[in-house]
Amino acid sequence: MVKELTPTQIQQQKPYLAWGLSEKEYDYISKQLIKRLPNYTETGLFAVMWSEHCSYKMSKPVLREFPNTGKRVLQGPGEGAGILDIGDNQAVVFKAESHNHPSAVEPYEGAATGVGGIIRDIFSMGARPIAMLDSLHFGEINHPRTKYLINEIVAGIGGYGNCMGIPTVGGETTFDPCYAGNPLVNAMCVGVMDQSDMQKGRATGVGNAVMYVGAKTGRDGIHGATFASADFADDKETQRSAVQVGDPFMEKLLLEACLELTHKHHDWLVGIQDMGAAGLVSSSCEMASKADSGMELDLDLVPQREPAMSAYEIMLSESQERMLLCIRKGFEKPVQDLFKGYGLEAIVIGRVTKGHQYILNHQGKQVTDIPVSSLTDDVLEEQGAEKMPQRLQDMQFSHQWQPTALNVTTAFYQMLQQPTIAAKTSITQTYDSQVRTNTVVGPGSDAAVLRIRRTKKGLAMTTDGNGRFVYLNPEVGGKLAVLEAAANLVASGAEPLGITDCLNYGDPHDPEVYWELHQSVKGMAAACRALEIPVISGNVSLYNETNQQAIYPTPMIGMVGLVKNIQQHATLNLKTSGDQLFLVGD
Amino acid sequence: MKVAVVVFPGSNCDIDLYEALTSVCQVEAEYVSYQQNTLTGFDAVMLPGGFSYGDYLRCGAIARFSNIMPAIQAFAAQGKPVFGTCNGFQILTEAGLLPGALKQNDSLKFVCKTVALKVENNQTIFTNQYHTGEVIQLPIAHADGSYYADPQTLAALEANHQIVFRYAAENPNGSLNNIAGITNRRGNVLGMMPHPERAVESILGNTDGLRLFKSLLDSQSVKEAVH
Amino acid sequence: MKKVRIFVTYKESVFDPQGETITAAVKSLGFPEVKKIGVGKFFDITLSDEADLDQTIPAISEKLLVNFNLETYRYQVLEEQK
Amino acid sequence: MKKVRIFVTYKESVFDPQGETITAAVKSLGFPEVKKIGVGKFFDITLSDEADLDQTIPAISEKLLVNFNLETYRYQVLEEQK
Ligand SMILES: Nc1ncnc2c1ncn2[C@@H]1O[C@H](COP(=O)(O)OP(=O)(O)O)[C@@H](O)[C@H]1O
Repeated sequence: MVKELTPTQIQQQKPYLAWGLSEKEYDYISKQLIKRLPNYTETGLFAVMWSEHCSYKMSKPVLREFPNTGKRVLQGPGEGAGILDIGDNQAVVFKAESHNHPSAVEPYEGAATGVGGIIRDIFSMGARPIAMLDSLHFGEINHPRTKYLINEIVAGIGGYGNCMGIPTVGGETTFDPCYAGNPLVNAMCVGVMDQSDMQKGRATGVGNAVMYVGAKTGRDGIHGATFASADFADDKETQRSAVQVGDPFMEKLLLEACLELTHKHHDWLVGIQDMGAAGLVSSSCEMASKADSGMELDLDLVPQREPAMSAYEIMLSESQERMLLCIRKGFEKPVQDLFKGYGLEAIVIGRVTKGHQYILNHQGKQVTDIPVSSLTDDVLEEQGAEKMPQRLQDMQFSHQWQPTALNVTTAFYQMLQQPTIAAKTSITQTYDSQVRTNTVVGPGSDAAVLRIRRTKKGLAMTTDGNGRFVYLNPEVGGKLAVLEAAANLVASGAEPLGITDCLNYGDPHDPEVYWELHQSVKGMAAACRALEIPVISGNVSLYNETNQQAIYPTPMIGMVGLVKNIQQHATLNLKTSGDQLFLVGD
Repeated sequence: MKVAVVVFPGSNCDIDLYEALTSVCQVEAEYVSYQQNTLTGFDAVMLPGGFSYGDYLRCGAIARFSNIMPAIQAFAAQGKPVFGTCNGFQILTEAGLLPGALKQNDSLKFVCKTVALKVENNQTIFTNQYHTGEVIQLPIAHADGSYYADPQTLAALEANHQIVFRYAAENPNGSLNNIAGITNRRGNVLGMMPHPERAVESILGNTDGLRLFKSLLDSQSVKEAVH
Repeated sequence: MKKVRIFVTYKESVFDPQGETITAAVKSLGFPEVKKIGVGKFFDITLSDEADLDQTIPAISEKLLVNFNLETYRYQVLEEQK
Repeated sequence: MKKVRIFVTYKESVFDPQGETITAAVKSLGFPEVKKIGVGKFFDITLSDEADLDQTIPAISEKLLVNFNLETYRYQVLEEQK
C-alpha cells in the first residue's frame, strides 16, 4: 500500500517537484485555481495533466504558427486525430505519435505500444485504420546497441501492426550518432470513414454513463518518478515493472467492437476516446472539458489487474488497450452486450454530472473534487527563452565547406553504402504491407498508395524528415521536410491534402533548443501556407537528450494525398528502355 | 455456389478472401462467425489468414476449439472443399484436418514478400487451372510457416501427391521438402502458407492467385460433390 | 491450491532454430565454455485442491498445450497442499 | 559436462496477455479446476567442465537471455559432473 502524504506534508516536502510540477504552478493551483491545498491524488493529477506531454504548455505558443484550416478540414487539431474531406461523403483521418522514451527503455514493447496507441486514436474517431507508417532514427549502425534497438523496435512495430491486420506501408529509417542514446520511434496511422460516422471525445448530457472497456488497469507506465520515490511501503522493487506491454489481440477485438458501436449505434454513443498518455485522468477530464460538463467516477469500479492500487495509480496508469465511452443513459446494457460479443467487458464507472466539477471516489472516500477546467484549460503556458545556437552564429562567418571533386563513380558507390541511403527491405519485409488487399504501392517507392474500395480514389502517404538539414538551418530544414513529403506525394500521382507531424527535440528550457523548435516550425508553417496544406494533427516529443546532448532537431512530416483516379498513380521505377528522362525544376 | 469465410477472433485476412470471392470472382460468399455451429447451405469453406487468439500458445491452437470446428470437420468428411491460407492452414493442421505442423520461420522473423512457387499437382479441385510444373508468384506474410512432419508423413505426402505447392526458388521459412501447400489424402482440404487472395487483381500487381479460386469455382468435381 | 509445472520442448528430431541462434549468439559474446543451449517453454498451472492431477494435467497437455507433431512434455508437481 | 536450466518469467507486475488468453481457453475447454496458467521459457545450457557457473550463468542471462525490463530469472544446476 502507498502511504500518501497529507496536503500539508505535500506543501512542505514538495514531492510534486519530482513529478514535474514547478513551485510556481503548485502555488497557482492551490491559491488561484482550487483555493486550498491539493491532496495527494489531486497533486498527482495536476502533475501529469500539466506536463508538457499532456498540456503542450511550452510548445503551444509555437504550434500556433501552423495553419490548420482549409476547405477540406472537418476536424483540426484537438481531437484524437485530424479529419479531411475526400469527397463522396468520405473522410481520411490521420495522426502521428512518438514513442521515443519508452522505446529507448524497452524497445520491443515501447515501439509496439506506440503503434497500439496511434491506432486507437484513429478508430476512436470512428474510422477504420487502413495503414501504418513509421519514422525511425537510430545511432550509427555499427554502434553495439543500435543493432539490438533496430531488431527490437522493428519487431515491435511489425508485431503489433501485423497482428492487427493493418498494413505497414511506408516510413523512413536514418542513422546518425546523435540518436545513439535516444532513438526516435514515430508512428503514423491513417484511417478512412464515412463522414456520418464521425465521433468526438465528448461527455455530454447529465446522467449519461461513463463506460470503461478493454484491458484491466495495472501499474504500467506510471510516471517513473513515483516509482523512484520512497512512497512505497512494500519493498518488492525487483518484482515491479512499470513497462507497458501491448496486447494486439485485445486491441483487434476492441477495434472491431468500437467500430460496430460507432457505425451501427449512433443513438447509444455520445462520445468515445482512447486512454493514452495519462490514461484515465486525461481521457475522462478531456471528455468532460470539451463538453463543458462535470464528471463523477467511482474508482472501485475500474477493472484492476493488480491488488491495492491507489487512486493516484488507477488514474495515472498507462495500461494499454483501453477506451472510455460516454453512453446515453439507458443504453448501458446493450453496450455491455455488444462488447461481450467480442469477449470484452464494458463497465459503467461514472456519470456525467451537473456543474463543472471533476469528482473521484475511491474506497468510500472522495479523493478528488476540482474544477474540470483546472486540469485542462488553466495550465500556465510557458514561453521558452530563445537563442540562436552558437554553432550557427559561428557558421555565418565561416566559409561554406566545399566537397573536393573526387571520382564520381566511387562517391556514388560510397553513398549507396550509407545505411541511411541503402535499401530498407530487411526492415520492410518484416512488416505485412499488403493485408486487407488495398496496397497498390507498398514500401520501396516515393510514397505508398492505397486504393479505397468501391471508389476510383486512392490515398498516397509518406513520412519524411531530415534532422541534419534542420540542425544546419532550422527554418530551411523545416521547409524542406514539408517539401520533400509533398514531392513524394506528387511523384506518386497525388494531390497533397494535409499534414500530421511529430516534433522531436531536446530540452525546451535550453534556449538554443527552443529557438530551433520555433525556427523550424516557422519554416514548416511557411511551406504549408505556400502549398496550402493544413496541419490537422501532430505530436510533440521534447527532452530527447542523453548526457545533456540533444538529438538533432528532428521534425517528422506525415503527409497524405488524394489520388483522384487510382489507375493513374505513378511509381518511381524506370519502365522501359528507350524512355526519355527529364529533369524538372531548378 | 456459396462460400463460407470463417471469422475467428483475430482473423484479419477475412475481408481479403471475401472480396476476392465476391468482387473479383463474382461468387456468393458470407462471413461465418467462429461461434456458429453449422455450415448448412454452403458449398465450400475458407479459413482466412490473421492471428487468431493473437497466435498465443501456438498459431491456430486455440481457434481449433471454436464452435464452428466440428461443422468444418463434418464438412471435410463429406468430401466438400475446405481451404485455409496462412493462419487458416495453421488451424487446419492443429485441428488434424491436415497432417504435420507449422513451426516458427528459421529466420525467427516475420516475412512479407512475393515468392516463386511450383505447382506440383494440378489434379486437385483447387489447382486444375494451373499446369503441373508451372512456376507462379504469390505473396507470403507469416512468422510461423515452416512446415514440419515426421519422415513417414512426408513420404506419404510425396507418394500420394498431396504436396500441391513447393517453394521454387528460395525457401523463405525452412519448411521441409520446400513445402508451401498440401492437401489431405482425399484432396478436398487444401492448406497453404502463401496468400492467393492477395494476388487476384492487376491493380495490386499480381493475378497468379486467381486461377486457384477459378479452379475451385469452375470445378466439375465440386458441382458433382455438392449436387 | 495445487501447482504444477509443465515443460514443453521440441522433439529431439525437430530442428530448433531458436536454440541454434541463441547458442551462436552466446558463443559470439565470448562464452566458449557454453556448448549448447536448448529452448523450451513451461506452463505454471494453479489448480484447485480437488483437481485430479494424474487426469487433468495429461488431458490439458494433450488437448491444448502440446502439439505432438513437434513437441513432447514432462511435468512436475511443485506444490500439493490440502 | 555441466548442465544448467534457466527459467525466465515475466515479473509479477507485468501484464501477460498470453497467459490470460491460455487460461481462458483452458477453462472454456471444461477444466474449471484450473485457476491460472502462467507461461515462461527455459534454457537448457550445456557447459564444459571448466565453466564457472556462478559467473557464467548470471553473465549470459543478463547479457542475452533475460530482458530485465520485464523479466526475471532463476536457475537450477541439473548436472555437475567432473
Ligand atoms: N522504417 C520503415 N518502415 C516502413 N517503410 C520504410 C521504412 N524505412 C524505409 N521505408 C520505405 O523504404 C523506401 C525507401 O525509403 P527511403 O530510403 O527513406 O526513401 P526516400 O528517401 O525516397 O524517402 C520508402 O518506400 C519507404 O517508405
